[in-house]
Amino acid sequence: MIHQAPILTIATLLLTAFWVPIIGMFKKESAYYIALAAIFIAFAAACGTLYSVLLHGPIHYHMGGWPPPWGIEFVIDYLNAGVLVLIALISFLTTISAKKSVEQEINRDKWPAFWSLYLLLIMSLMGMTETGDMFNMYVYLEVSSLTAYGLIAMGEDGALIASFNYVILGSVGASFYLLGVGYLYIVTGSLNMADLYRLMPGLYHSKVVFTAFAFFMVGIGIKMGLFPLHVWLPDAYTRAPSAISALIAPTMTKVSAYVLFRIILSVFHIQFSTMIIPAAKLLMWIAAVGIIYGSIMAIAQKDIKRMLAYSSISQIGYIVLGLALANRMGLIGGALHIFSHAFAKGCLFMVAMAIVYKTGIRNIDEFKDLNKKMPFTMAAFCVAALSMVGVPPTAGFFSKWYLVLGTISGRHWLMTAVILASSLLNAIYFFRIIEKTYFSSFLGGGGHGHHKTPTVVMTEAPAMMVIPILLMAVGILAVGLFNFQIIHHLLQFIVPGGLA
Amino acid sequence: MEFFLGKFNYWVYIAMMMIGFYAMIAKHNLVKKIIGMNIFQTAIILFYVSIGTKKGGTIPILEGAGHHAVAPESINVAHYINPLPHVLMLTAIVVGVSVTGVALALIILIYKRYNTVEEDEILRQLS
Amino acid sequence: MNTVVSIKPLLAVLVSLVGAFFILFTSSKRQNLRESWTFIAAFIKFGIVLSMMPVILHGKVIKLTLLEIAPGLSLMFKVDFLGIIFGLVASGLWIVTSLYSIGYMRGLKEHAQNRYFFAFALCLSATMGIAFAGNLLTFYVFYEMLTISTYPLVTHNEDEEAVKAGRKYLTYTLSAGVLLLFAIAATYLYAGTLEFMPGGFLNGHNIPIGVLQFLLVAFLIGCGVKAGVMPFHAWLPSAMVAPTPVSALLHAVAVVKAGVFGCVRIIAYVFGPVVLKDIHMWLIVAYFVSFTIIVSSLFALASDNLKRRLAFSTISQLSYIILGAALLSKASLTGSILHIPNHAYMKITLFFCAGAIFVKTGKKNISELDGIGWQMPITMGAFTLVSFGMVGIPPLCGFISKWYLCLGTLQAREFFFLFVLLTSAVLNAAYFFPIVYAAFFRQPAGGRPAFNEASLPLVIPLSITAVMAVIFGIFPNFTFHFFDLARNAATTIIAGM
Amino acid sequence: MKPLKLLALITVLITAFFLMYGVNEMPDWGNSSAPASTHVSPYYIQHSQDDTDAPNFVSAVLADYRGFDTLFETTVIFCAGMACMMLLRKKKK
Repeated sequence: MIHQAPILTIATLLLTAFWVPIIGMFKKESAYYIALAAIFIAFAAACGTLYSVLLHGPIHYHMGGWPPPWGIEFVIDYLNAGVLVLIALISFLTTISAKKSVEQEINRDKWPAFWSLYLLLIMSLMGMTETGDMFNMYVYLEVSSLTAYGLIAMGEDGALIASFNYVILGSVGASFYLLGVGYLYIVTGSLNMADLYRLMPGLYHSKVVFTAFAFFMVGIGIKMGLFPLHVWLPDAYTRAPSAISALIAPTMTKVSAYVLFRIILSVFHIQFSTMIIPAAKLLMWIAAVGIIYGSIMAIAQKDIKRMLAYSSISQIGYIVLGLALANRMGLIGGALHIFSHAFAKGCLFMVAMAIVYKTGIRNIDEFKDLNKKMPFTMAAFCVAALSMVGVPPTAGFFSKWYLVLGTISGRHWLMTAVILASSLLNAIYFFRIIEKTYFSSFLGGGGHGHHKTPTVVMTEAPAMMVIPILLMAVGILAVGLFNFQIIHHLLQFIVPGGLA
Repeated sequence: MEFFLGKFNYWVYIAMMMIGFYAMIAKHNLVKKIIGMNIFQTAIILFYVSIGTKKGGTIPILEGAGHHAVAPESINVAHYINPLPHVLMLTAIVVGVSVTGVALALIILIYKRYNTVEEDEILRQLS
Repeated sequence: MNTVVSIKPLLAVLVSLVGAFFILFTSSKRQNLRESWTFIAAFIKFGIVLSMMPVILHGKVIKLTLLEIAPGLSLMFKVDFLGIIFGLVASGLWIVTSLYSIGYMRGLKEHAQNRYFFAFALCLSATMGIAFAGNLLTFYVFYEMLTISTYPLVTHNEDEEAVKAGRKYLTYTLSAGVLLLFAIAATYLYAGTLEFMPGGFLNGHNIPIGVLQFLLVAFLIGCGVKAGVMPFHAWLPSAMVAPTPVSALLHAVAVVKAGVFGCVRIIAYVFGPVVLKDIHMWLIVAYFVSFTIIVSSLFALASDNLKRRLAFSTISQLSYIILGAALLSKASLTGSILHIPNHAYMKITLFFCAGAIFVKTGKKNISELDGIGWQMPITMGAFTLVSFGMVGIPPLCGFISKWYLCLGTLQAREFFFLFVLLTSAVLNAAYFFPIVYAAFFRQPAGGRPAFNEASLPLVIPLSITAVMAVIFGIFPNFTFHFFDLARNAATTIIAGM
Repeated sequence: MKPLKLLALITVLITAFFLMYGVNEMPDWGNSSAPASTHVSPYYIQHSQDDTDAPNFVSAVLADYRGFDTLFETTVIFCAGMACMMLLRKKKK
C-alpha cells in the first residue's frame, strides 16, 4: 500500500472532485464533507510518501509502468516529499477553517462546483510537486491556473477583473513555460527531468538552452508572483474569497517556488545559472528589489488582505534570493523559507478570513480592540507576524538566519543589508497592526493610564475556524524549533555536491 | 538566404506569436486580448508540430500493420514523423480551449456587471 | 573544567513560561488566583536558580544541550559564574517585584492586568534564557524574545505617549537586534563556533583585524542599545511611561542588564582580553562609555521628572559595567560584574520609591517632593539610604563595586578612567542629594504633611531591597556569594580557561 | 502612440529578440537527425506496435505511454466546465 502512496494523493482528490458535483446535486451540504475527507486521505497519503522516502530513499513511480524517458514518472525525493506534506497539511487545515467563510461568501447553489474546483486546485499543486516530467508539469500548471481563475472570480466586486488579468498573465506565463519545454525538447529530445539533467552538461553553451532558461524564469516568475511579474497577485489575493486567499497564498506561490528550485537545481545544473550565464546574479538583484518593493508597498496598504499580498511578494523574494545565492546556506535558507513562509502566510490569511467572517472588517484602522473580540485569532496573528519579522524562535527567524549566513559566506553584503532591512520593514507593518489592535484603547481619548476598561464582548470566530488557525501558529513554532530536523532529513539533499 | 529558408518555420511562429502577444498586453478590449491569447497559443502549437517534421517522413501511422507483429528493428525511424510533439499539442490545444472558455465566461460576467468590455472603462468604474 | 549536565537551567526558563500561560488563561476577575500563579512561578524559579549555585561555586559549569537548531549549533544552556549572578539577581528580584506589582496595579486599578503579568512572566523567562545561554545563538533567541515581550509592558498605558514610546523602543531594539544577528552570523562563518568561552573563542582563527574590529563594533552596538549606551539611549527615558514596576524590574534589572550582560559576554567570553588588546579596541570602547557615564549624569541633573532622572542615572551606571569589562584587568572585571547585582538592588529600590510616591500622592516631579520625607518616612528613608550607595559611600554595596572598578583602572594603568569614575560619583551626589534634601529639609507650602505611608505591598519590597543593598555592602558574600562568583568569573576570564 | 502601447511593443520586441536568438542554433526544418527525432521518439515508432498493439503512434503515445497526461487533459476540460458552470449559473431565488 505504501508504495502506492504517491499516486494516492492525486487519485483521491481527482476522483472525489468528479463525484462532488454529482453528489452535490442532491445534497449541497455534503460537498464540503466529502471534500474534507478526500483532503484528509490525501494528507495521509502524503505523510505515507514522506515516511517511505525517509525510510527507503527517493521514490520513482512509473505511470502505466512505462519507464522514463518514454513514460511519465513521479519522482519524490527529500525536498518534494517535504513540500508535499506541507501542501497537504496546510490545505487540510485551511479547508477545515474555510467552511463557515465559504458558506458566508459563496452562494449555496455553487458549493458543489466550488469544492470540486477546490479539490482540483490542491490536486494540481500536489501533482506539480510530485511529477518528474516537464510536460506533465505544464498540464498541472494549467489545471492549477484554471481552477484558480474560477475560484478567484467568485470573490467580491472587482474579482472578475482580477481574475481576468490573472487569466491573461497566467496564460502568458504558462505559454512561456511551454515554450521553454519546447526549446529544451528541440535540443535534447527528452521531456524527463532526470534525463534532461543528464544531457544538460553537453549543451551548456547552446543558445537554445539559454533561451529556454530565460523562458522558464519568466513563466514561473509570473506564476509565483516574482517582482516585477507580480502585477496580478495583489488584486487576485485581495478580491478572491477569503477562503481562497487562505488556500492559494501559502500553497500556490510556494509550489511555484519549489518548481523554480527544481528547474534550476535538477533540470539545469546550479553551475549553469552561476557560471555559464549570469542568471543567478540577475535573479539576486530582482529578488532584492522585490523584497524591498513588496515591504514598502505593504506598509502603504490599509486593506489587510492587500497588505498580506504585498508582503507575499516580498517573501517570495527571500526564497528566490536564497536560490540565487547558490551556496549551501543560501539554498537551505531559501528552501526552509518555503516552509516557514507557507505556515506564516497561511496563518495570516486564515486570520484575515476569520476577521472578515466575524466582523467584516478589512481596514486596518478599524482593528481597534479586536484582541478583546477575538483573542485567540489575534494571538495566532501575533505569532505569525513575529515569524514574518523574523523573531526567534519562530520559523521565520531560522530561514532568515540561513539566508544571512548565505549572503555573508557569498560576500554579498548588500544582500545581507537587504534581508536585514526588510525584516525591519516587516516589523513596521506588522507592529502597526498589533499596536492598533492591542494598544490603542485609549488612543486619542486623552488622560492618563488608568481609565475604565471599555467593555468589549468577546465574539471569537467558531472553534472550527480558530483551532486550525492555532494549529498553524503551533506549526510556525514547530518549524522553527525543529528546523534542523527538517534540514537534516529533507533539505540538505538539495545542495549539489561540491557546493560550499 | 539558405539560413532563413532552412528555419522558416521558426520565423513564422515567432511572427505569429508576437502578434498575439502584442494583442494580449496592448489591447484594451478584453475580447481582443482573448483573441491575442489564442493566436499566441496557436503559434506555440505550430512551433511544436514543426519540431516533429522530418523531410520525407510520413504520418505517424505504421504502414502495413496487420495482426502479425513487426520486428522493431525493421521499422525505419526516419520514415515516420515524430509523434511526440503531436501528442503534446493535443493536450495543449485542449488546454487552450479550456482557458478560452473560462476567459469568455469571465467576459460575459464582466459585461453584465459593467456593461462594457473595454478595460479602461471598467477600471474607471471600479475606482 | 568540570561540566555537569542538568535540566535545571531549562526548568528555570520554562517555569515562568508555563506560569505565563496559566496567568493568561486565568479569568481577569480572579485576581488572587492570577497573582498566586505569579508567586508560585517566581518562587520555584528562584529556588531552581539557587539550587544551582553550590555546583557553580565549586567551579563547575552546568551544561544542557537541547535541540540542534543549525548544523553544529544547538540551543544550549551553560550556567557559569557570570550567568548565575545575573540569574540570581533577576529571579530574586522578580519575587520582590511581583509583590510590588500587585500593590501598584491594585492601588491604581490598572486595566489589562492579565496581559501585564503575562508579559512580565515572559520577560523573566527570556531573562533567564539570556543569563544561562551557552552560545551566541541561544543568547540571541532569548534576547529578541525579551525585546518583544517587553513591548506590551512599555505600551501598557495605551495612550499616545505610551504608543510612541513603544514605537521608539521597538525601533531601537529591533534595529539593534538586526545588527546583532548580522554580527553573530558573521562570527559563526569566521569562527565556526558560537559557544561562550571564558577568555573568548575568537582567538586563533586567523580572522583579519579589520573584520574583528567591525564585528566588535556591531556586537557592542547590538547589545549597547539595550544597555542605553549613548548615543543609543533615547528609548530608555521614553520607556519610563511604563508602570513603575516595569521600569523597576525591566529598566533597572532585566532589559538593560541583559544589554550590559551581553556586552560583558561579548567582551569577555567572545573576544576575550587577548583579542581585544590585539585589535586595539579596548581603549576606544572605554573612552566611548566614559562619555556616556559623564554626559548622562549631566542629563540626569537637568531632568525634573523623578523617573526620568533615575533613567539617566541608570544609563550612567550601566556604562560603569561596560567600562569595567573594557578595561580588562582582574579587579575591574570583578567590580564590573559585581556592579550588576549591586546596581540592580539599589536602582530597583529607587524605582520602587518613585512608584510608591506616585501611587500615594500622584506626584512625578522632583520639584513637588518638598517635605515628602515626613509623609512617607520609610519610603524616603530607603531612598536616602540607597542614594548614598549610588554615590559609592560605604558601607553600602555600591561602594564595593566602585572600589574594585577604581582599583581596576589603576591595574590597567589608565588613570583617566579613575578620574571619570570619581567625577561621576560627584555628579551622582549632585543629582541625588537635592532630592533627599528637599524631602526632609524643605517644607511644602501647606506645612509639614502628616504621616501617610504607602500600602504594605509597596513598602515591604522597597524595604527588603534597601536592606539587601546594605547587607551586600557589609557582607558581599551574603547567601548568594556574589563577590566570590564575580571574582571567580574575573579570574577565569583573565586566565582564559 | 500611447506610452503603455509603446511599452507593450518594447516587451514584444525583446521577447522576439530572445526567440530569434535561440532560433539561430536550432536544427533546420525537417531535419531528421535533430535530437528531437533521435532521442526518445524512435522508441515510440519502433515499439508501439509491440507494446500497445496500436499502429497509430500518436494514439499509442497519447493513450498509453503518456496516458497520464491525457487524464489531466480531460481534467482540464472538466475544470473549465466546472468553472464556467459555477460562474455563469444563475442564482435561484
